[in-house]
Amino acid sequence: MAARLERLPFGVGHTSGRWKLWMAVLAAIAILGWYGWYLELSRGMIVTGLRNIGPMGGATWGMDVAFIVYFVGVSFAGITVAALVRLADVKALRPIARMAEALTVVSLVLAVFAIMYDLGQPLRGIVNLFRYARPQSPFFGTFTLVISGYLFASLVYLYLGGRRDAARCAEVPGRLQRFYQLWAAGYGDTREEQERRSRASFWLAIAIVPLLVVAHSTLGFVFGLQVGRPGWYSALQAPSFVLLAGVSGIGMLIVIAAVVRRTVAGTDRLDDGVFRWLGNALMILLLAYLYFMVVELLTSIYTGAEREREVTEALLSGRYAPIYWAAVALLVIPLAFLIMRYFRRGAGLTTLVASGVMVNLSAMAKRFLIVVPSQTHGTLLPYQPGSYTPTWVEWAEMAGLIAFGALLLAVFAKLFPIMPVEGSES
Amino acid sequence: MRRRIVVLLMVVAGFGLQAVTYLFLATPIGKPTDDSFSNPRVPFAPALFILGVVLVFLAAVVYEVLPENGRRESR
Amino acid sequence: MAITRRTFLRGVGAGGVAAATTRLVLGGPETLLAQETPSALVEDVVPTTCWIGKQDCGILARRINGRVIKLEGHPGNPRNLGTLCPKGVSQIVSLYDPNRVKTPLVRTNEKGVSGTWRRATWDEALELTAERIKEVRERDPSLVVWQKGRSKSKEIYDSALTYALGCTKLGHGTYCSDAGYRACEYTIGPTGVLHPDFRYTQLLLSWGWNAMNAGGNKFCWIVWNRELAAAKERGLKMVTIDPRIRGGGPASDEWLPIKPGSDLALALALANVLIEEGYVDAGYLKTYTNAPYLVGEDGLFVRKGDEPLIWDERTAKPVPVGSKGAEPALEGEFDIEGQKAKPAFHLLKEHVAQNTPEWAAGACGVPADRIRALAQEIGRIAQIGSTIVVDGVSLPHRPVGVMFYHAAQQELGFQATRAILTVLMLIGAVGAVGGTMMDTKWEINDNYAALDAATIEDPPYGFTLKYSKYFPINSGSPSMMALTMLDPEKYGVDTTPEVLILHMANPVVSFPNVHVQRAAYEKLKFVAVISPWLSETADLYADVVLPAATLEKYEGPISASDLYTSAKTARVPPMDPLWESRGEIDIYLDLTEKVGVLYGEAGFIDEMNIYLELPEKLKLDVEEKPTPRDILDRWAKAQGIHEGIEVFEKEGVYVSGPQAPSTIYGFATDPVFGGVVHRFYGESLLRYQQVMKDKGADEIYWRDYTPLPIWRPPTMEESPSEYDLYLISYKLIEHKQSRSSFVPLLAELAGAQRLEMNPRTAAARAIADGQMAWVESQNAVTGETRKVQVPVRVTEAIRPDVVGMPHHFGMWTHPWSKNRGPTPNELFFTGEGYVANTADQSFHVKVRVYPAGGE
Amino acid sequence: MPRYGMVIDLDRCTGCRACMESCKVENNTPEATFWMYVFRFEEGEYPDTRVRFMPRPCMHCDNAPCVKVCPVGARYKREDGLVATDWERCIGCRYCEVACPYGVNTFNWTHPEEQYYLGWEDGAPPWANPDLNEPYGDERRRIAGGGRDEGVIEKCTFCVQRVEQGLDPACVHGCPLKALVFGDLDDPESPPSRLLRKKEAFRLLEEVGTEPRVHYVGGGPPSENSKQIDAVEARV
Repeated sequence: MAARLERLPFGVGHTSGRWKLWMAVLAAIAILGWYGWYLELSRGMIVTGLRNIGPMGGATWGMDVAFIVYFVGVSFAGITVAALVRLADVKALRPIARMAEALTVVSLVLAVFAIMYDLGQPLRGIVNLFRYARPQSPFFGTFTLVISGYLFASLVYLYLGGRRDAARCAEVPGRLQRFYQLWAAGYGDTREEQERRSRASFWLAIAIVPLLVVAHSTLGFVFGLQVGRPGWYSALQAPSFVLLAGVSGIGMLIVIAAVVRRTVAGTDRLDDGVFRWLGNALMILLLAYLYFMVVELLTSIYTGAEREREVTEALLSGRYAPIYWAAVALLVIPLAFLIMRYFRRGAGLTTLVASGVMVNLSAMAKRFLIVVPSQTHGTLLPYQPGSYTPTWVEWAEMAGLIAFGALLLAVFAKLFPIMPVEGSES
Repeated sequence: MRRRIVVLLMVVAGFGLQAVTYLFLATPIGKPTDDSFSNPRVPFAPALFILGVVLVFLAAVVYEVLPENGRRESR
Repeated sequence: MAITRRTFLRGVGAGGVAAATTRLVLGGPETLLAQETPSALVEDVVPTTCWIGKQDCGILARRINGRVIKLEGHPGNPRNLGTLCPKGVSQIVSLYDPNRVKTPLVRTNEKGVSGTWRRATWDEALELTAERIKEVRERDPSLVVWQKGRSKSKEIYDSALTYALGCTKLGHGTYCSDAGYRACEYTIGPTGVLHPDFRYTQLLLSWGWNAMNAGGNKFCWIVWNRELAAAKERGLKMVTIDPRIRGGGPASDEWLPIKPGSDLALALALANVLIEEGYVDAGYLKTYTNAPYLVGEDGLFVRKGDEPLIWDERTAKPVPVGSKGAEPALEGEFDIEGQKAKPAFHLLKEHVAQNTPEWAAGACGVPADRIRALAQEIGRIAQIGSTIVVDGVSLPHRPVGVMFYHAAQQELGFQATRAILTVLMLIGAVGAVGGTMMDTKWEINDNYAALDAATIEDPPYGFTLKYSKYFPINSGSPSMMALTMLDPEKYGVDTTPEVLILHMANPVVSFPNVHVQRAAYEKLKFVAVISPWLSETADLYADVVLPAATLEKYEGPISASDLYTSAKTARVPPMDPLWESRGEIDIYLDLTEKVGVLYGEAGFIDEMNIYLELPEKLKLDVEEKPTPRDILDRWAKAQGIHEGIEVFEKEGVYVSGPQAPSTIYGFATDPVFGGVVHRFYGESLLRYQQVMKDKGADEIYWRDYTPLPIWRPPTMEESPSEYDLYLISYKLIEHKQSRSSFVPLLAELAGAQRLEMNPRTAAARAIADGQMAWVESQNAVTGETRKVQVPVRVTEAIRPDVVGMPHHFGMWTHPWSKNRGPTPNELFFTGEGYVANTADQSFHVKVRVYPAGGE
Repeated sequence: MPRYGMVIDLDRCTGCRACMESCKVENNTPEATFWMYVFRFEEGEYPDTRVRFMPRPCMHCDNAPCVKVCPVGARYKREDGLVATDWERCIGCRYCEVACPYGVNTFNWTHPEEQYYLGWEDGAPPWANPDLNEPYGDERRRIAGGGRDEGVIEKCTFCVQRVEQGLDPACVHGCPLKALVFGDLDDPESPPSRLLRKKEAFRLLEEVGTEPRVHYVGGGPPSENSKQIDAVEARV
């Protein structure tokens, strides 16, 4: 048992003016987003750029859905890392386990918001999903497993994993003491408690890995099972969803870890080992995902069912080409960086963080490109090609969510040690 | 010892509930024109399914947090 | 049906709508409100008739508490058999349209700009109108003009009313198919243009017939397409002769993409081949036409006394027409008392000898072999000499039909129609079973004689130029009226119209050339517009607007015949007229009363007695103002319908049974063809030409007054070569003239103006699909140009040297018709070179098209 | 229990779109909402151009993707074959719309009262059809269109309010060319059955296995060179 803590670690508890300013900005953006939603609720979704497929020549799913998928994807990181720590016993990842779990919880919360944004009747949605949700619908999985199961599981992870540090923080007098005591729930750090801890988290890991795969796959099925939508109907849909989820999740984790290292942790607590590990993981996932992309592209070009081709053309040379090639670039450039890092080990953080940012931008774009073109250019009957341009409302809503997420993480970091407290690892 | 039983029960109940709700209460079996295709057999069956998922993970919490009955003796 | 609280509230609610909308205007209670009872809903179905189209389809109106909620076709009406076209169904929206004119309006600003109005009582508005009419009538009744777009009761409006007022009547026929009407009346006798005998036709020449978008001869689209579909199932072959194939749709088996305005040339080439290959029904020609009449070198018939002579081959002597046992010669040159003479047929044969398919190929832009093949097919399928028994009567069987209607809207319209008739006469298909018809009955129109005996006068002329040296045969053209108003001296006209009553028309948008129409309207001293809508004409030039009801009124008589069944109907109101609107008959009764021409001998009532052919015991009392219902009731009884109008109020239609062959087939009438001789050779046309020359008319006026149809390139061809495209206009199935462009449901379907263009043509001008382009037309006679901007829509369904614009746009007074692009009538010209020799409007002009912003 | 279906004779269709309009009036659908849509095609190059037409109602598939994906059972298949939409259960996720290969679903992007073409004071158009507000079927669910609301999906109901009264759907009833027939496919004497015996039939997008209840005779399915013309450009 390490020595008593005199003060809360990692700047928990006290907040600088700069921090407050940041929070103010984030809050403002978040509020703008919610104003957007208010408009949607009062005037109807006509305030979005969405319109009907077919005669009306629009896309009925747009940014909202793209970001639901993106947020759920990002949530991948937490559980994986946590699971790896246990199952593969990757020591290097321990320091970032908690921030990973926090990231998961937050991104899932954002996903829930995005779903609400996308429903024409959000209130009915809340009631009717609990009341009537049907297993036949891929949404069943999305909403039960992903949102509830996944979210709850990560909360459990975060909670249990934090008990020990909570107990330690509870030793420090202050406003938050009561909160830490509650969290610790009488954790005494006795041997059997430690054993129980490790046993529990092992079994949790066992239980969660399948959930992880199922969750991201079901999300893929939402699209992959739609025979009527060229560009969606593909067996690769589910696995590539899992992979892109990994890419965006790990990428985002890299960014957050770097921020933490820069602000509170410092290089000794977050050494290059962590980042090397994350970098390599990202590299492997990227390679795998790019492979999937190429395979899918070849299939759709080669077999070339008329409408499949039309969608592919819209992507490669048509109206979506700019976004598509930007997305590709934002995957290839990071890959180059990562490979370079891999060989000249221990290069600076900058390229790595840049890569993290880029792959996330790419992920957003890719999600958009999965969702939209198959609606505007993938009609099996010869309707005119449609078009979809998001309105400021949609941009505001999504920006608002991202800001809100950042806000939540920042606040969490001020309430609870974002990393294990010294002497806590053993 | 008692905890293990409780936890085990919770896990079993959780998975059980998931299975039952998924395969029966909110079931797709039958003719597509049956009501069951548009209505769960039991109202709020989906909520029960989620409850099942929750139970399973809650088990872990119980396992760790529930005070050891033999604790006083061990002092 | 169970009545839930929800439905009940809905019911009252909708009543509230109309109530509120009208309270704004009236402050008084209102029909709908009166019909809404707070008790349970009462549902019923009442008959009425369509108001938008030209054939007044039967309608069953479903009502809830007296409020019409749906219009469905009347199953018993032979014309539409329980169905309605998109316009018919959608008009329910315009019935309730809050943009309707709700009270009489009196103009409060100057004319020529968008109107500002004050509400007036019916009494004031009618008084005002009557005053102006009276004042002008005292000087010269003909300076009062009653102008119609569509008349829903010829007997009451076109005849009784105009005769009672002694005013000038102007129709819309000039912009429809009057050139064709006159040609058929003059040549064959019945009034109409050309339609096939669908029940028996095997080969149909869909000649300029926009089959699946617009009406044809006599009927709206709906009857003809039903017959067409049935005929196709019987194996009919349809050849579309049209610069566009769109109208033919899937029914078209073959497409001859002909150059606009070259139909006459094609017809002559067909005649050429038919004669070449001996497809000639000599029997018919000798017996029923003037083809055997001997024509002297002066082009006139050789006569003994006033009897034209024929050459009797039996006695080898010239004998008077109709001599017993004579065998008329169709060919040969004979010497009659020193002058050479040839039978009219011989002249035609010589005349068309040079009009070979190869020759026509150039004029029509259609391959020669296709023309020859078509002619041969016509000859073959005509089965000249064959007969068929219909209802026990054995009649000639010539299953080759032609639908030629709006195609008469061209500079050569009159002669083109004559040329096509010539083709049909050659194979003896006129009035034969499966052949060609002109009307729903085979009746000889007065014009058959009148058009042959026109006397061309000396100036001063009336402003319609009837019997003038310019347009002797002429059915009253608003375009010529406009031109004479703008330049009376030029035409030797001394008086021009001063007061105009506009009935269901919108000339300043829907008649070419809109600029001329507007300039003329500017000159009118007083204009009263009768319309449910604030039409563009009203907006710019009306002094008074009188709100007419749409279909919620009594109107008629209306025929419900579909050509094979004889039936009658009348429009009966499914509910009271909305707001303060009233039926036209009501309006005219009050107006004539105020003018002082309602009562007494030759008054409106008296004239109705005459033109409704009311027998003594049913005559209206000429001293007592009748109600429209009473008028129609008497008419119905006069038609042998004992219950009178009630039949139509209950049943909606009165079917008297199938039409006997003797009513529809010229060969079956007694006497055959109504006892007239078909004018294979139009001698009187030559006479007119000579008189016109003598009176010093220019060639442009007399050049088409020829006994045989002669091809000449239309005047538009003289436009400079940079105007390298032909502009045509056409109707869309979603719209009826300018009468539905503002019906929201229809405006939604066919929203905006577009220029149809072949992709190659567009590419050659670097114009992309959907891009804005300038269309600039040029008047080959005056050199004027007009241009408008339109988005281009490329289509493979049009000749590369032709561009097309639908008719229905260019309006601005209704929220649903504004900003939907220009009307083609901005681009078409009128007057010399752009009207037929009968003063009927041509809808052809040469244009150039170039990308907008590119200049 | 009848097995309702529709047969469309493309040889008789003139593309007049009267069916679209009778549908709109019967069902009071808002602007830019077409339960029935009529395609107009152009095929081939001048001068070998063909023009064809093809009405497209909801196919009321036996294996309907929209029914499968609906997360809350608002879209369901009735025993008589009608694919119905429960206006009061729909949560507006629009999954049915993306799942449908035929593009028959339309969403209420804003308050329908504002979309009835001209301003009507209480929102309902004066031609509002009371039958649409009735509940139908054993479950007495509101599936006829009266429950329309902002944020819910809608599509062709085969005019359930008419069919349950033994009438033909509005589009069939109103077709000037009688190109559409409706009835019980199990009854060999019903108009659709007879037409199916008379002419060779096909269904749209057989390959996606949706088992449509709408059959076509005459002409053929749209091909790769069928270019849509006169597309209705209505958009709210």
